Amino acid sequence: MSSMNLLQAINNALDIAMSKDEKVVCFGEDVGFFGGVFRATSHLQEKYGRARCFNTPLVEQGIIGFANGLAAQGHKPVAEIQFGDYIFPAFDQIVNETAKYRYRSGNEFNVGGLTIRTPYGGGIKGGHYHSQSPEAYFAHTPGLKIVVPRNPHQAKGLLLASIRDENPVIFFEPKRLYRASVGEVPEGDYELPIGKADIVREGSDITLLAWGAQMEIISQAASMADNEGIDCEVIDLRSILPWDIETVVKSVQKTGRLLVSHEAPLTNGFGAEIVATVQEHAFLSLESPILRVCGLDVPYPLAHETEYMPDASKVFEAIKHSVHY
Amino acid sequence: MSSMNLLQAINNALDIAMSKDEKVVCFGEDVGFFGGVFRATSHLQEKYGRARCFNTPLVEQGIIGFANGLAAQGHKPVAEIQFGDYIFPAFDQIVNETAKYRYRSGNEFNVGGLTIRTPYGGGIKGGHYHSQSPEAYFAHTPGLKIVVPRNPHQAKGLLLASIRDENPVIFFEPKRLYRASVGEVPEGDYELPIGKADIVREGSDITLLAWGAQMEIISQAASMADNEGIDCEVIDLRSILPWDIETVVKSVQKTGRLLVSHEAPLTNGFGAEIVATVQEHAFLSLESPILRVCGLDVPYPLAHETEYMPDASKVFEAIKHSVHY
Amino acid sequence: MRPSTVHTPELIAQDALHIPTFKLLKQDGTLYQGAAEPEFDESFAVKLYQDLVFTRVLDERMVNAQRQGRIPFYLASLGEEAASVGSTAALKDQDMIFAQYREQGALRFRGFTAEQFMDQCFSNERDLGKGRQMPIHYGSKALNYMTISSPLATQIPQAAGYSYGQKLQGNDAVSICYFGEGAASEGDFHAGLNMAAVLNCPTIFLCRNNGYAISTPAEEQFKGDGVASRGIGYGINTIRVDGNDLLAVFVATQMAREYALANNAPVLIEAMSYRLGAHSTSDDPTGYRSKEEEAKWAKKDPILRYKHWLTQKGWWDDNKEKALYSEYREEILAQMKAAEKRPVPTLDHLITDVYDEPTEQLKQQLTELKQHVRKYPNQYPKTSGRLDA
Amino acid sequence: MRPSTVHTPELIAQDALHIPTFKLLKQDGTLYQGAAEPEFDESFAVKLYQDLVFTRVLDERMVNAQRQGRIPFYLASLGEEAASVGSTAALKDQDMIFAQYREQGALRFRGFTAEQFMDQCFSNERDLGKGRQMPIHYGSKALNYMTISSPLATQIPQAAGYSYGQKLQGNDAVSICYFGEGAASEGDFHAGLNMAAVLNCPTIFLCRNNGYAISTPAEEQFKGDGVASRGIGYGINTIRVDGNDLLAVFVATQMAREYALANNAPVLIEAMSYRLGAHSTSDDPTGYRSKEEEAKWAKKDPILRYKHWLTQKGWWDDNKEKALYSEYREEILAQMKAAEKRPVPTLDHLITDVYDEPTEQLKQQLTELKQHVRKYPNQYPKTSGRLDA
Ligand SMILES: Cc1ncc(C[n+]2csc(CCOP(=O)(O)OP(=O)(O)O)c2C)c(N)n1
Ligand SMILES: Cc1ncc(C[n+]2csc(CCOP(=O)(O)OP(=O)(O)O)c2C)c(N)n1
Ligand SMILES: [Mg+2]
Ligand SMILES: [Mg+2]
Repeated sequence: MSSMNLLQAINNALDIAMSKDEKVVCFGEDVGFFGGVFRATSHLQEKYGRARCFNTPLVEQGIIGFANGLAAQGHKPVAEIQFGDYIFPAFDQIVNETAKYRYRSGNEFNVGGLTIRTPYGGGIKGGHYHSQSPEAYFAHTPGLKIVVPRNPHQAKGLLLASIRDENPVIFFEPKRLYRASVGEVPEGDYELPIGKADIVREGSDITLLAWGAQMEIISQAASMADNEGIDCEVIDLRSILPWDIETVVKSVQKTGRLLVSHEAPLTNGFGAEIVATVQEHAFLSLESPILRVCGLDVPYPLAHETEYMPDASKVFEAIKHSVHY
Repeated sequence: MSSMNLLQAINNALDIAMSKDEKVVCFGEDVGFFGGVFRATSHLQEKYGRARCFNTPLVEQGIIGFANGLAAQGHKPVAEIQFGDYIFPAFDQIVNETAKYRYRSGNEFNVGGLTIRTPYGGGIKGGHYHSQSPEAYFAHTPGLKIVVPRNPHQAKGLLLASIRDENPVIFFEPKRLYRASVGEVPEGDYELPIGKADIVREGSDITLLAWGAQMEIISQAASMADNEGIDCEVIDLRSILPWDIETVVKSVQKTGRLLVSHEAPLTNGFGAEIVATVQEHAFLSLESPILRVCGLDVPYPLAHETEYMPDASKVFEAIKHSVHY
Repeated sequence: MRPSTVHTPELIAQDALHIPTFKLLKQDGTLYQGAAEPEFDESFAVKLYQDLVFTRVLDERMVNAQRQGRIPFYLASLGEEAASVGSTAALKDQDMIFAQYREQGALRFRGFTAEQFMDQCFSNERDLGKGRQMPIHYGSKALNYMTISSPLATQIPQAAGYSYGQKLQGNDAVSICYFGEGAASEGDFHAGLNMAAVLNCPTIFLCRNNGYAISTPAEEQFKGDGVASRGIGYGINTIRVDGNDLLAVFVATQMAREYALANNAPVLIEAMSYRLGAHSTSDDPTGYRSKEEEAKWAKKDPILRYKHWLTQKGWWDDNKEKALYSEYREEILAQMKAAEKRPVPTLDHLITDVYDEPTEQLKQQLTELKQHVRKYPNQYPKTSGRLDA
Repeated sequence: MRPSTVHTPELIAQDALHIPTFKLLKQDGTLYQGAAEPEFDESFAVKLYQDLVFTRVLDERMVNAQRQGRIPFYLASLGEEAASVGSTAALKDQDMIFAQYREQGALRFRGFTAEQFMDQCFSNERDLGKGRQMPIHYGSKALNYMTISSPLATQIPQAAGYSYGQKLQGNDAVSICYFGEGAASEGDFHAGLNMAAVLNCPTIFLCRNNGYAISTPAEEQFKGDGVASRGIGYGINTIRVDGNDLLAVFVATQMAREYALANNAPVLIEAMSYRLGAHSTSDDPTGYRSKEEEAKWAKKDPILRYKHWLTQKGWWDDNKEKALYSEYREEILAQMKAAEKRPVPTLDHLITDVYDEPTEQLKQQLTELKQHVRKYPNQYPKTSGRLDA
């Protein structure tokens, strides 16, 4: 074990993946010599050469188009999109191409080797274009997997699993935690399962569900609730696609209550899907409406970022509301 | 009144909009001389000249980028994307630009004059790329309005309202109904309200909710249910953003049951948002879980299109399931 | 060469660059003066002709099949057969082909059988693509022919990436990417060509400039000297060729392949041709272009031109011609009849290949769907009879 | 001129086109031989210098302010001031400016005040953008300066569309669009230039080629002869200019504007310069480039070059220089202090401008948020005191 921040854990995962499998290739804007604007790919060009870790021109649709081709050829591209906010120019390549490659060809071809890494989320005074949480935009797309880690240990194990998964994975990295989240991380190679939620705290009164950086917030709210005698079960969804319906439904059947929280705007965020599915499968167990504590339905703001955020006090209030319904 | 099919109603709306306001400009791939591959812009170039109705190069991101600029300048562009499936290359221009233009500039600038028209939906043996229903991809984006008409009369009134709305509107046209749906349409100028749902049939046992071409399906299912003594209330949502929460919630408070149906895949479709909101606002009225009858979580298929579709028999079965819960 | 610095302002004119068209064969099958033909042996030369004819017969039959309502859609390559057959013929089998959708000639050259064409067009259980895409969206791993995708130009950066992988792997292989002059307006074109140039990819970009993108003529698509002149802007070696001249296309592509492999660099080829037929069976070109224009181009038929050459070589005659046409007509018709009788893939394939393995949710959705189909078997006649197959 | 047809195959070399660089001023402020300077009167010439200096002082102060933690972010234009001041100076006030983000000089030329710069950078209630974007995302309707957006290159097709609207309206106006050589790799660049050419838009595309896109050097961005050589491929008249030579930039832009208006056609200008400082306050260039390279370019300082010229004209001296620098330093500091004291916009503005009018859902969300802020006022100190303002 060594102590790493989330960026170091990611860098370490990439290093292990590249050292063990020469098919793994990392690229993106500023990813090469410089090691990425967040330095997630530091020293990889030095170690593995320019052919396997390199800068691309500044064109997200090209980065993913190129990655699709490289993956179809049998390589394992790990393509970085510098900020989640800049993934949209690549939307067509991801949604119409990546996601449908295997299906449309009857499995003659596939881009299962592809992993797209991108930092997401707010809380860094980044305004509209350095703060978005775009996971829900992709969650409507069969053929993709979507993974979001909450801390360094999770990040390393989930990223290694994503790179090796036989399907294309979008790996959203909570950039607010890049340096802020530090923890013990095994030095060796390990994988954590994709598609499985993680119950990080057991409880009996209400289930709190989130992913990525928002785990910190709901955990804080759970502590606040604890002080008022409310016993929260806290779940990290980890995978948005496919998502672990079973674990979540079981938890709600036990607690009778569910709160989902994400930073992205409320409307049609992934919270909506969770609510829709859970109310169907746990209808008779529900003691109060499932609540969503999310961003407002506005473009991500700057001056009012604090007010916009689904923070612990908002989650805490919602917990009380649910429990005292 | 005259009898028109849905395409004629759209062509007629464009004609009226262009004749009354010289700021209205129509363009897109094959939109000019030829009048569009579906002929929605037939004769407009003849009538209003090449400057106001023209072909663009084949580049969706450019069409919308150009339209954003033209709208910011004070014109009212009506940009056609040839198929909804090809709107994704323009995703960045729509989600990061169109939607945020007014907000990010503090209302110094806006693209409120913009309307994006695009045919959507399946049932025409079009496979992956001539069948998608992409409305949910946009529904997570504050700043956009999204409108879907169900028949010629609605199409004309809603399109005229969309073109004149002070906000950017994506107008999804159910292409399966282009020629199949024929009805009486007023010849003159009229608008139907954006943001208001339409109760097309009152009922007491269960609320059925859909939009666009899917209205035909749920109406059929309502008739089938009628024969078994189940009295359905049928609502056309018409606007996806903003959507008419009040009308839907009131209906569910009355009937105690809700079924939402759309062609797009189930997961994170707009049905999810409706369910999540309604279960919160009508929790105590709900007598059974809210059901979604949607496409499967696969890319839109061809050989198995019939099986994939949320058809009337599937809706009918779900109605019975809900009522006998 | 211009000086690198100037002190009087001057706009470099939009037409500063003229890219000439490379031609070998005249329409009567004789060579232009100074032109050197490639060294074909008879059997190879005849095979090329056979592939051209197969393509034309296939297109003719399938357009009819669509009119008869037997398939929902078709898209012919009438008038452009030489560009795809001639270019693919200059490649090696290990080279990957990324097609747009009008390159059935290339696929035929690689050995796709009449049966395979039919199985795809009829979306039956033998279609390699498992009936998931519209007719003409062919693909074959065995033949290194990437499955076609409808969204235009997406294959352009993909071809760059694919060839980068071929290079990493040290294969003696390139990728070729076909696209129309319309598709060349997409952002993905810019992305793909620039990336291939700067990342040193052995990719051949072959633009079929057939004058139209559906109804939009090339003059409303771009203003410059076609697509070729853009190559230089990316630092890509470029050649424009008469797309109706199979020999010229072959030579240009052979040269491009050699250059690409030797230098790890892309090459851009613009093949000038004309879409003689409708865009697809959904289109009617009488609405947007003149009969005269069509007639002018009909005279430049690439198949006829090649046939004249072949005949002058003494490798072809009228008897062979007749026999070939009837052989292909019969074969295609027979295969069509067989293909349309074959059932669609079983319902299980509605959910396979979304992922490498179906997820729990998908299995659940399939189970529910099967229950429903059992309840309403008449509504799902194509699959209800074989639910447990 | 080449023949239009050739019969021997030849790849047109990637470097077939060389676009020279137009220069007027040497670094010592004298003109190159044969160079003709534009006719500036003294007050105009001095105004330009003032705007250059203002921009430099602003950048210097704000980089410091960011270091002191007073603002979260800043992005300087050090070394590139002449390209934006010189080009905008050649336009008319009614011309629309689409900037990337490093063109504060252009905005200053149009009359944006120190106060306005500060209000934007401090996201306070007087910011025209209502505190919604990061520092440097300026915009002003009054000054025809489109609000800046972070996603790169999106403004390129927008500028084409905007100028198309200007043309329809019959205004004597063009749009200018600034972008970096990095942004020129985006698909939107291709879209915007091609559309402007074929739809006859009076747009000036001005690429600031400053050698880097963050850490990525231009050699890893493209392989051709810079960005200028692409213009010809679109059929766009093109000029390359020394971006550190204000006079040359002015003349080139003036010429471009005239051509664009007279012909309803776009012009591409590539201004060659160098980003002397870090990409932004989040960046440290020592990780990816050498001090020597920076020093080489520091010697080509565009402000100094212009000052030499101005001095030689007899329009500038050391006293004026000193006075100007201290005037701007004081003004900016004073405005900074004032701006950082101003409150952020009231909470209501969290939901205004999403639509022309807030929707019911948004009003509901705001109401709930206000209730929450009232309950936890200390957690939202910037807005809780003025909830009912
Ligand atoms: C992204 C995208 N936009 C639009 C279409 C619809 N479409 C199909 S073919 C076509 C014209 C293509 O023209 P070109 O590239 O010149 O090829 P050609 O048909 O002439 O061979 C269009 C607009 C599409 N398939 N994909
Ligand atoms: C679509 C998009 N991708 C990535 C970024 C992140 N980014 C901001 S500036 C920049 C480099 C831009 O370089 P260039 O266009 O040359 O302009 P310069 O900074 O040199 O003035 C990058 C990659 C962005 N803002 N937008
Ligand atoms: Mg074409
Ligand atoms: Mg740059």
